Amino acid sequence: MGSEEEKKYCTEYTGYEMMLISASRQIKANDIIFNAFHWPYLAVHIARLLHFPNLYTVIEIGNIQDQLIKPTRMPYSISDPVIVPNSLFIGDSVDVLSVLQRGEITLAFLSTSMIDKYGNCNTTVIGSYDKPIYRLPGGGGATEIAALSKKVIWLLDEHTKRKFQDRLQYITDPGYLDGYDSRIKAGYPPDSGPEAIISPLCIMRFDSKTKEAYLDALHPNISIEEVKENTGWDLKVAKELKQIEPPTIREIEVCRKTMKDAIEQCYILKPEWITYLEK
Amino acid sequence: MGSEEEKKYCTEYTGYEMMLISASRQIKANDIIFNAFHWPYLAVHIARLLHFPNLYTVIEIGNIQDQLIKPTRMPYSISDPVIVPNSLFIGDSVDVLSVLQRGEITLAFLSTSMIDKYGNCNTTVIGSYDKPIYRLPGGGGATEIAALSKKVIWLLDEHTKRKFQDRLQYITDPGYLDGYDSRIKAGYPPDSGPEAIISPLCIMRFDSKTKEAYLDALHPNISIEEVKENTGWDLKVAKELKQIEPPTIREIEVCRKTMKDAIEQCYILKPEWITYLEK
Amino acid sequence: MTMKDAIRKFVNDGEMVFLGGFAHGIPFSAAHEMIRLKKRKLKLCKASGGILFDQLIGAGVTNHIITSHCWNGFGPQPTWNYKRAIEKGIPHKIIYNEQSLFMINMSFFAGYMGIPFVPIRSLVGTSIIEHPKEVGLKATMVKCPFTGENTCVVPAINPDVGIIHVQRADSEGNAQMWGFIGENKYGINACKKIIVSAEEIVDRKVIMESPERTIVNSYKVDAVIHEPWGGHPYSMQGFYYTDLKYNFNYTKETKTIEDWEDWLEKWVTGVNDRQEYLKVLGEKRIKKLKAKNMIQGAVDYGF
Amino acid sequence: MTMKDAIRKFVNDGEMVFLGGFAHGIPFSAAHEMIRLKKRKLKLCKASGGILFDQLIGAGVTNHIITSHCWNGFGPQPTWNYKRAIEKGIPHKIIYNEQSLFMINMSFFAGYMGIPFVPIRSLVGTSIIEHPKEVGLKATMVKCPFTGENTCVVPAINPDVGIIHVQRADSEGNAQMWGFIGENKYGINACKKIIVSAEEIVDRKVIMESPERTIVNSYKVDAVIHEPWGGHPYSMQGFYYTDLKYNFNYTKETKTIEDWEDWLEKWVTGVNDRQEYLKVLGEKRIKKLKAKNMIQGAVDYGF
Repeated sequence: MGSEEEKKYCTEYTGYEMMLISASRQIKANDIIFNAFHWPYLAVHIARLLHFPNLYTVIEIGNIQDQLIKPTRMPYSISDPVIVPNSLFIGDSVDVLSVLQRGEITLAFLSTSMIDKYGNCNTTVIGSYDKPIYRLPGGGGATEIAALSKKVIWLLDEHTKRKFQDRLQYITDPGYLDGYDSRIKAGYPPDSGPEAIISPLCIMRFDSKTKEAYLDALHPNISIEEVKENTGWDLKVAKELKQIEPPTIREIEVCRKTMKDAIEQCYILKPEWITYLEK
Repeated sequence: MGSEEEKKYCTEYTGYEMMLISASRQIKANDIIFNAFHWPYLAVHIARLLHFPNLYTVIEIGNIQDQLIKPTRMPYSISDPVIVPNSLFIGDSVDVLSVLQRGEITLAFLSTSMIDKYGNCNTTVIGSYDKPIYRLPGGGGATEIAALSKKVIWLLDEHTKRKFQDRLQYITDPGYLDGYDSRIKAGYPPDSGPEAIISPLCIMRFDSKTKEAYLDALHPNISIEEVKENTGWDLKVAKELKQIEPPTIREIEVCRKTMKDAIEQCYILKPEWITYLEK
Repeated sequence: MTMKDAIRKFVNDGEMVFLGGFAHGIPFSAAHEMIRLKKRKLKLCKASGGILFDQLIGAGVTNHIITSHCWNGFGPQPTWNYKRAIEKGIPHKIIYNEQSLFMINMSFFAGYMGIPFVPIRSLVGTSIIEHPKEVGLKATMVKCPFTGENTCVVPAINPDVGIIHVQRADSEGNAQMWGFIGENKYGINACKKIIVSAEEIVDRKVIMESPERTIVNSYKVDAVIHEPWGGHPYSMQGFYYTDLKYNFNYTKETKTIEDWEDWLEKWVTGVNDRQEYLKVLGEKRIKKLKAKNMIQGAVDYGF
Repeated sequence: MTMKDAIRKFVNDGEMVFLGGFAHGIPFSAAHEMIRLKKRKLKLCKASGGILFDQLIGAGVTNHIITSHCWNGFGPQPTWNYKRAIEKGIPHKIIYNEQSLFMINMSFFAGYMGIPFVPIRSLVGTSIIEHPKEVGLKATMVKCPFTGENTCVVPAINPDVGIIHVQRADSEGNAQMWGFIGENKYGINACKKIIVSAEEIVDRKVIMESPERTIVNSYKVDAVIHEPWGGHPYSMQGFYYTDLKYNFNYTKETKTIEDWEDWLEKWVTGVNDRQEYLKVLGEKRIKKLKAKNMIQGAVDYGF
């Protein structure tokens, strides 16, 4: 993002677009990424198109890949057969679990229905397990991705108290569990765990001691109050609160191209996320 | 072996040839055979040529096969690359272990340096492990094959007290361990274990209660005394001792062709085993 | 053998059934036959339940599912029969035995290996391990005898009967797949009875041309069925692409019970077999979904 | 990078070294370089030691071998350096840490999976489990938390460095094998440092034509070496057949210490690298061993 051209900022964009772009900026060239379905896939796709065409990614179905799909194309999901002849490795879920368990994933993106202040997530059930109010689809492989990746970044497309809860009744995906050293005591690698939560409003990170999520950086034109009001616990704020750079023209172009391609592949993006898509 | 032609017996043959032919006769059409290297391989090869061209065999390198190598050929070992394009399955040793552990092998042939009265074998060491008199090559996969096949038939090319011992100092491959129910108590499947020992002199089987090997059938022109004198324990004899049918002309033809092919593939067969090979 | 004969003969009410396929080679044809034959109280296991499980739940075939999620991956959108059954007991209550994706894969692996359990490094601290489950399907902790660390272990799963849909098999049942194998190799070999349906029945010579692609061998297989398009609406690498429209619309078309009943009549109970199903799908759609050739991956097996 | 550079840079005295290949794709070239570079006190692990280990023992490179057997499979015949070292301490005492074939495979598998141990159904009642061994390489018993049965478990092996010889790799280290894979995929991925030598260096496009054949990916690989005939005298499917005569004669040619020293001089210390080794082998023999073409196994990856 060095040139003048690229630095020209976009002024009209949605919080959802900002979330995806913010996520894509977290990636480093040498990351080995766990590439999960949906919003995570879009964020990684944007990073590939913008900066790192040769990013190494692993998906749960058993693929390892280090370049864009050719001809350039958005897979409809992590199981699109177009992925197979674009892979450096095809194995099975057990092979992929081995990559996770050996601690080789440096960064994973995941999305979820709800998260708590210690970065634990629930994609299983609202209400009791046996007599649920709402039954959610279930966690799939997110449990292991959350448990074993060195850094996990959670994407939540809606920043509300319903989504950001103090503590959860049911944990599908382990974060810092009860905070402090409870994750390490449970046996997870000391260098693993949630790294950030990115929403349309902000980026949260985790306190190095208590492991509680705090407000680390605000997306443009968002206030501390707005974030605090929509978060289900007494959110602490970083001493040196950062301001996120708005999307550049280039970033927004790539983001919207990605979203368009996603819609063509049956991704449902809410109307308020795609306000500017046809402009 | 129905026709008159085939029933014509051969009168001149070696004990080694009788051992291989006796072994080949133990196979049934529906057996799933574990096909180990060397003498076992030859016995199974003979059965394939004589009776069961479509016999199912598994080898430890990760092959499953149900027909003769084409063009007909004796592999130099279980790792001959000619095997690969003649296989119905190629995997790895872990895949093969799964076949064994699931209890799917109905019959395995193995050869060994020494055996005891409970069908335990030693291919590791003579003398103490740390200060050996002779160090043997080691067991390879025989440990698992002996542990997990439903029926195991041991081939010993030399019938002496040195080879047939009362009890062994070192057990590489588990038979009935200390006899009686000790194998089952150790956790092995009740329907698994040594079925027979075949030597140039005879076939031994195992007592259903004590699990001690007894003389079940004599090869032609062999006396009970000869077997007992060359066996390292007080060998019991079956109430109805069987006499093994001599090799038929057809059997001996196939056996000698197999031995010739083996020699060409670097198998060392002792001069006394191949006395009649050029006739 | 026809699919009807195979399901009738080898799938009994109350049995645990493995249905293979991870978004590729999913045995929809077999599942629809279970519905037509009114199979009941099947205990279903599969890494990712998806709309296959949703249909079997809606048709009343199962009362117990063992999987890591059940949704319509296109959208993504909810699957309504699944939600109706769990939230409201329609058509009846079902047990959802939640697994994580890799947990169920490792359980199949343990079943494949013939070992009673296998360690996994996840699950600790989650509600998945804490929630009461049927004995034999719940992870637990043991102490590693080598390192002393607390280690999570999952039990083996060995279903009564398994069904996979593959690209090709010979007439004896040696079955091959390529592309995404998912849990197929581990799951199917862990089963006591095995049904294989295939897009193509090939000569055994073809199997031996790339023996690494074999996932189950004939000596274990009870039934082989030639069933072209048996995996629609999901993909079959080298044969057809995913039917995006069909999958996407599924959630909309099954939202109410009435809609679901119409859907079921149209695609399942109103047809007799896969060939009639394909007539409903229509030639035009079939032609559109057909994969373009991309024949590659030969290597030198010379010696 | 040359083999000499790779062994010098990545193999340190005293480390645990995995050498891949099960009678096919055995890294003889790498082993000979270890001998020339006078590596010492290496702890070697490999499912089947064979004449490769015999040479490394005779040359004084190792003092500890972890394997399931060590012999000359042709004949079969004994391997004399192995016997001399264990029976007489020549050139020095070595520890032979005996494993069963499937036990060491499962230990590599556990290392591959990143789990501390894995159950195995054999070993109980044998002296292999009873004989004292280094902690971390000895099987032991645990109680299955699901079935209550006593279950044998083996520990993970994660060697410091691993070396495999494969048919092809791209320049970044994505390595592919076919035919007998042996323990290569599990063993090599369990290692901390990885050296790959290949018969051919190919474009990444070739790797992606059949991604199922990949056994290790470039992000884990430290060195890639183009080393034609690096697996002689064993086979490399699609490249060359086993050198039966060379293997068969090995036992005769290394029976006495003097004979062994001559053999070592002729084939290893008297040459500088694999190319010089091939000159000793001679063009005529090379021509004879070269595999005939048998290109097959393509399938349709279309979508």
